[in-house]
Amino acid sequence: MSAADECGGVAFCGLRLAHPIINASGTFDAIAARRAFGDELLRRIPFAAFVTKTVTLAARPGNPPPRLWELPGGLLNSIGLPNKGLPGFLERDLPELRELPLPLIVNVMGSSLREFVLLVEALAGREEVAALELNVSCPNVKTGLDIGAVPRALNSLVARVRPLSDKPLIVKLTPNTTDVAATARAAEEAGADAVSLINTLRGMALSPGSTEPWLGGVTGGVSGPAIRAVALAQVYAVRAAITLPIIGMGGVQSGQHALDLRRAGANLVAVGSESFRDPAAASRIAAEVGSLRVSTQEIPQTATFSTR
Amino acid sequence: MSAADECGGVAFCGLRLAHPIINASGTFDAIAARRAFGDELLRRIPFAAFVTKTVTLAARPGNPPPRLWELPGGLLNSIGLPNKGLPGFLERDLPELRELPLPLIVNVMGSSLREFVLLVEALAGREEVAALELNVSCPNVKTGLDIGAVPRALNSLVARVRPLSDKPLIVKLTPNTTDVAATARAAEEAGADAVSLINTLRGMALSPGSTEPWLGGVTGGVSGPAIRAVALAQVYAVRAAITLPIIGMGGVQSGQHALDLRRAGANLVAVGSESFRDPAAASRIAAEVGSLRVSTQEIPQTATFSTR
Amino acid sequence: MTAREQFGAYTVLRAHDPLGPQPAAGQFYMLSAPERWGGGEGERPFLARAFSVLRAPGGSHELHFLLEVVGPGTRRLCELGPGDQLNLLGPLGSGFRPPREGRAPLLVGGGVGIAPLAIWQDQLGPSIPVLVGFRDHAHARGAAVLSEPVLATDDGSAGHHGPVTELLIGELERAAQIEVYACGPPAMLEAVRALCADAAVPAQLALEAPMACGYGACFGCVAPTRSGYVRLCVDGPVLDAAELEAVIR
Amino acid sequence: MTAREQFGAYTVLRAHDPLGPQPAAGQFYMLSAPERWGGGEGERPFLARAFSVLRAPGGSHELHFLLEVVGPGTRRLCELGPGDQLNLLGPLGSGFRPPREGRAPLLVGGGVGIAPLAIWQDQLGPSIPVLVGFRDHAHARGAAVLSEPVLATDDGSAGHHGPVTELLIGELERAAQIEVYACGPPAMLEAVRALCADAAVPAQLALEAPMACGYGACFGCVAPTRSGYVRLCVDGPVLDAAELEAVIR
Ligand SMILES: Cc1cc2nc3c(=O)[nH]c(=O)nc-3n(C[C@H](O)[C@H](O)[C@H](O)COP(=O)(O)OP(=O)(O)OC[C@H]3O[C@@H](n4cnc5c(N)ncnc54)[C@H](O)[C@@H]3O)c2cc1C
Ligand SMILES: Cc1cc2nc3c(=O)[nH]c(=O)nc-3n(C[C@H](O)[C@H](O)[C@H](O)COP(=O)(O)OP(=O)(O)OC[C@H]3O[C@@H](n4cnc5c(N)ncnc54)[C@H](O)[C@@H]3O)c2cc1C
Ligand SMILES: Cc1cc2nc3c(=O)[nH]c(=O)nc-3n(C[C@H](O)[C@H](O)[C@H](O)COP(=O)(O)O)c2cc1C
Ligand SMILES: Cc1cc2nc3c(=O)[nH]c(=O)nc-3n(C[C@H](O)[C@H](O)[C@H](O)COP(=O)(O)O)c2cc1C
Ligand code: FES
Ligand code: FES
Repeated sequence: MSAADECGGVAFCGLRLAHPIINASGTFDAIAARRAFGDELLRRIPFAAFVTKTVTLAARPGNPPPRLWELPGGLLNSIGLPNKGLPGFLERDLPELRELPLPLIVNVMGSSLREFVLLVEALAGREEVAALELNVSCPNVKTGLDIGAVPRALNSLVARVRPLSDKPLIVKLTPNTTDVAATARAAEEAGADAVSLINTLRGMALSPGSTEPWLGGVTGGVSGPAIRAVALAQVYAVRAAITLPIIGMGGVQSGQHALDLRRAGANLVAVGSESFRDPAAASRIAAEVGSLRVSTQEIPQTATFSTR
Repeated sequence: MSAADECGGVAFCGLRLAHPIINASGTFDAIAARRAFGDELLRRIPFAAFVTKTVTLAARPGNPPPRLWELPGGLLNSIGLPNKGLPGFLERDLPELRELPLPLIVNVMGSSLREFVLLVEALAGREEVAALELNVSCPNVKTGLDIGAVPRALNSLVARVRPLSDKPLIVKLTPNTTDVAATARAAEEAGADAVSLINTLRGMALSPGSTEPWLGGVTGGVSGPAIRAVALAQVYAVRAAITLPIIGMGGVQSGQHALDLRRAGANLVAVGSESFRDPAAASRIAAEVGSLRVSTQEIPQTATFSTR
Repeated sequence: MTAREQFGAYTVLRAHDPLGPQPAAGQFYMLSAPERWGGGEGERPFLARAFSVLRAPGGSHELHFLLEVVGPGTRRLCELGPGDQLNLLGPLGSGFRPPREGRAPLLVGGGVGIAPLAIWQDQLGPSIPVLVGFRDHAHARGAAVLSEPVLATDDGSAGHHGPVTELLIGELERAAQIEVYACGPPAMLEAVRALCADAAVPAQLALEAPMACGYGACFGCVAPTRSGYVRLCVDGPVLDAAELEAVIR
Repeated sequence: MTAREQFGAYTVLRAHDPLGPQPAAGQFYMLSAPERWGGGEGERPFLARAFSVLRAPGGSHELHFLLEVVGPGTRRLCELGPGDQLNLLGPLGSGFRPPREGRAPLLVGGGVGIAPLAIWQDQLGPSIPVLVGFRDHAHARGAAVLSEPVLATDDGSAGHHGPVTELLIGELERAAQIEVYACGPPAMLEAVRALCADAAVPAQLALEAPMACGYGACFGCVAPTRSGYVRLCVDGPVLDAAELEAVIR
C-alpha cells in the first residue's frame, strides 16, 4: 500500500517488511477478522508482518469472564491465553494463516522448559513460519513471569531453544521487572535475534460496590495509552543495553507514538489495543509514520474495513 | 471537619487519625502551601497526617528542568528529590511543620545503609515526628531502586535501622519490581510497622520532534489515574502476603478510588497527584469516603477502623 | 447521524451508512463518537460500544439503534444529534436464523433487549407476536418501536404485572408449534432458556458481554457453552439455547 | 465566566470571582474547566494551566486573562463562554515590586507576555511607557489591551520592524532613571536581561515554566538562579534579573 511505498521497505532479522508496523500478539485474530470483513482483509491487512496469539502446547480455554475492564486511557484484560494448543494450531490455524500475504511470526509460550522445546521443535520445520516469538512475559500465567523476570532463567531458556531452529527468535520481555535491560542482555547473550516489549503491566479492578475482583482471572494486564510512557522508558533502557533489533509496543495510537518508540530505539513497532478501537488503525499509523518520515503534508490513502 | 466526623477515627500504628486520607510524599509542601493560602491552611489541611517530601542526608538541588510531562491520565515527573538535607530540614522545616495540627511522618532516603542509619538516628529522638517512612523506591535515584527491589537487601536495611527508633517505621515499596509481595514480606520480617505503595512507575517522554528525552532527568515516574489499576493489583498482592497495615496510593481521585484501595487491603490511603489539580482534593475524598461508608452497609468494619 | 428520538427511557439514533451492507436481524455494530472518545488523549469511553441493529429500513441505507444510558459511552452517544459524525463498524456477528420447519416465531424481549426483535419483526412480518417486559412505565414506552407488543412491567404500571416470562408460560402451551427468539437481561434469558428447555421448545438467545473489539480480536467477550467458551462477537451474539448450560451473570 | 473577547490571535476570558482577594500585578491563577478536563476520567488536559492576571478592575470582582491557544488546555479554556463555570485557584506567586527609589518603570512585553503588563500599567498609571513585540499583525492586535503601547513586529506588519529589544536599546540611554519590567518568551527575556545587565538597569522578569500545581507542592516549575533552583510558582514568577545567570529555554 502507499504507506509502504513512502516508508520504503524495512529489514528485520532477514525479513523484508513493507513498513515498520506490525500487530501485537493477541490483539488481532486474522482468521476471525477474515470471517468478519471478508477476503478484502487479505489485501488490506494493515500490518507488515502478522504475529499470532500465543500458542501453548495443550489447548487452553482461557480465563473465566469477565475478561475486560476499561481504564482511563486503556484497558485491563485477563484473557488467559485461550488457544487450540499446538496440534490444533498446526492443523486448523496454520493452513489459514499461510494465506496471509505477510511474513508470519508465531508467538509461543511453554509452562516449562520442556514445553518451550516441544513448541520450537514443532515449528522449526514449518516453512510457513517466518519467525518465532517467545512469550516469557504474560502477566496472567505464572510461569511466563518467573522465567522472563529472572535474567539467569531467561538465558537458560533461550540458550536451550536457540539451536532448535534457524528461524529468527524474538524474545518478548516482561515489563513487570526491576531491570528490563538485564533481561534483554540475558536474551541477547543466549542468542536471541530480537526482543519485543512491552507486554501488559499487572493491574486489577474491583467489582463496583464490592471487595471482589472484577476479572475472572483476578488480576489482569494493563494496555493502551496508560502504559505508553512506561513502554518508551523500557525500550530506551533496552536500546542502551543491547544491539539486537527491538519491536517496541505499548499504547501506540498514532504515527507520532510509533515514531517516538523508533526514536527511543525500536526497529519495528507493534500496534495492540488501538486495533480494538479500529481494525484499520495500524494502516493509518503506518501511513502517518510514512508521512512524518518524508515530511509531506499529504496523508496517503489508508485502508478501512467494511463487513459484508 | 465533617469528613472526620462521618468516618470516625482511624487507628494506624498507634496513631489516632481523624480519617483514613493522608498525602503522598512529595506531592504537598505544607510550608509553601501555608505561604500561598495563609494560616487558614493549618485549620483546613485536608489530610489526617502529613508526610514530608523525602529528606536526604545532604542537600540536593534536584534534577535539571524540564521536570514535568503530562500523560493521558496522569503525569511524568523527574523532580529528583530536591531538599535541604537533614540539617536544613531539622533547623528550618521541622519547626514550621510541628505547627501543623497533625501527626507528622518524615520520609527519608539514604544513598547507602550508613546514610539511612544517620537519618533514622537523627529523627528518632524528635518528639515532633510521629513516624518515619523509608523511601526505598524512588525510581529517579539509583540506590532507591536497588535496595527496594531486592528482598534480601531490603530486609538488611530495615533490620539495621529498626532498633534505632521506637517510632513506627513505614517502608515505601518500589512498584518497579517483579514481585512486590516478596519485598513486602522482607520488610515485615525485618520489623517494619507498615508498608506504603505504590511509588511512581518508571516512564519516559521524548521532546516533540526529536530523539532527545524531554525530562532533564531522562526518565521519570508516572503517577495519577494511569497507574490506578497497577496500584490496586500491588496493594492486593501485598495484603495477601503480610498482615502489617498498608498505606495505599496511586491515582486516587475520588472516595470511590480510596474505598477500592481499602477494599483491596489498604488501611490508609494517600492522595498524590490529585492534590496538584486541587489542593483541597483530599478533603473532598475524605468526605466521599465517609459518605460512601455510611451508605454502603455491606462493607465489613475493619479492625483498624472504629467510630469514636 | 440523521436523527435522534426519545422513547421514554430510551433513545433511538438513526445514522446514514450509504456504503455499508444491509445487516441481518440480531447483528450488531460497534459505535463510537469521533470526538471526546479516547481519540489519542485517553479518556473513558476508550473502547467502542456494541449495539444491536434496531431497524434497517430496506433501501434507505439508514441504521437505527436503540440506546439506554447506563454509563459514559451510552451517555456520549446519546448526546449526538443530527449532522454529527458517528463511527460505526459492522454489521458484526451472526444474527437470528429462520425458525425450524413447522414452527412459528415467538419473540420475547426485556428492556433494551427489544432492539433486535424490531428488525426481526420487520423481516418476519408485523403480525409475529412479541412479548416484552420492562421495569416501569417510562421504559415501557420503548415498546412503541414494535408492532402490537404484549406488555408486562415489573411494577404493573403497564400491561401484565410481573416478569415477561409469565406471559411466555401461557404461550408454551403451543410448544410444538413455536420457536422462541429472545433478547434481554441475563436473568430473563436464563428463565426463557429454562422454560423452553422444559417445554422442549427451541430458542435462539441474543446474548451480551462487554466487548473491546467486536470482530474476534481480543477474546474478551466469551460466554460459556457446552462446547467451551465462545466469542459472542463472532460466534454470536445469537446462540442456540441448546448450546447453553445456563445463561450466566 | 462572564465574557469572552477576541483580540486578533488572543482571547480574553473574564471571570467573576466574588469571594477571592484582589490579585497583585504579576500574580497568576491556575485555571481549568470543570468538564472535559481530567475529572476522574483521565483525559489530557489533566493538570490545570497557569495564566497571569491581565486585569482585575478594582471593586468589580472580575478577573481578566489573556490566552493564546497553543495546546489542549488553552484550546479547551477558549471554548468556554459566558455562563460556563471556570475553576480558578489563586492569586498565586509573587508579583512585581515597585520600582527602586528614583527610577521610573518601563514595561517590555513579548506576545502573550503582555498580560501582566496590563494590570501593572493599570496600577502605575496609563502614561507608563510600554514596549511590545509580536510575531505579526494578527498577534499585534493583542496590544489593544494596553494603553499607548509602542509596537514592534517580527514581520514589520505593525510598528517597528524587528524585535522589541531594539526598541528597548533606545530607552536604555536613560539607564539611571528607569527600571524594566518584562514578560515574554525566554529568548526575549534573556535579551532584556543581558541588555539591562550591561546598562546596569535593574529589571524584574516574569518567567514561565510548566506547572503541575501552582502552589509549591510539586517542585516541577523550577528555574535556575544564582542561588540554585527556585520554584517559580512560589518564589516567582517575577524574579529580579540580578538573581539570574541567564534565562534559559
Ligand atoms: C451484542 C451486543 C448488543 C447490544 N445491544 C445494545 C442495544 O441495542 N442497546 C443498548 O442500549 N445496549 C446494547 N448493548 C449493551 C451496550 O453495549 C452497553 O450498554 C454499553 O457498552 C455500555 O457502555 P457505557 O459506557 O454506557 O457503560 P459502562 O460504564 O461500560 O457500564 C456498563 C456496565 O459495565 C460495567 N462497568 C462499569 N465500569 C466499567 C469499566 N471501567 N470497565 C468495564 N466495565 C465496567 C458495569 O457492570 C456497568 O453496569 C449491547 C451489547 C452487546 C454485546
Ligand atoms: C506563571 C505563568 C503565567 C502564564 N501566563 C500566561 C498567560 O497570561 N497567557 C497565556 O496564554 N499563557 C500563559 N502562560 C502559559 C500557559 O500556562 C501555557 O500556554 C499553557 O499551560 C499551555 O497549555 P496547553 O495545554 O494549551 O498546551 P501544552 O500542550 O501544555 O503545550 C505547551 C507546551 O508544552 C510542551 N508540551 C507538549 N506536550 C506536552 C506534554 N504532554 N506535557 C508537557 N508539556 C508538553 C510543548 O513544549 C508545548 O509547546 C503562563 C505560564 C506561567 C507559568
Ligand atoms: C486483549 C489482549 C490480549 C493479549 N494477548 C497476548 C498474547 O496472547 N500473547 C502476548 O505475547 N501478548 C498478548 N498481549 C499483549 C500485547 O501483545 C501487547 O504487548 C500489549 O497489549 C501492549 O500493547 P498495546 O498497549 O498497544 O495494547 C495481549 C494484550 C491484550 C490487550
Ligand atoms: C511530583 C511528584 C513528586 C514526588 N516526590 C516523592 C518523594 O519525594 N518521595 C516519595 O517517596 N514519593 C514521591 N512521589 C511519589 C508519590 O508519593 C506517590 O507514591 C505517587 O505519586 C503515586 O500516587 P499518585 O498517583 O496519587 O500521585 C512523588 C510523586 C510526584 C508526582
Ligand atoms: S469483542 Fe473482542 S473478541 Fe469479541
Ligand atoms: S508548579 Fe508545582 S511547585 Fe511550582
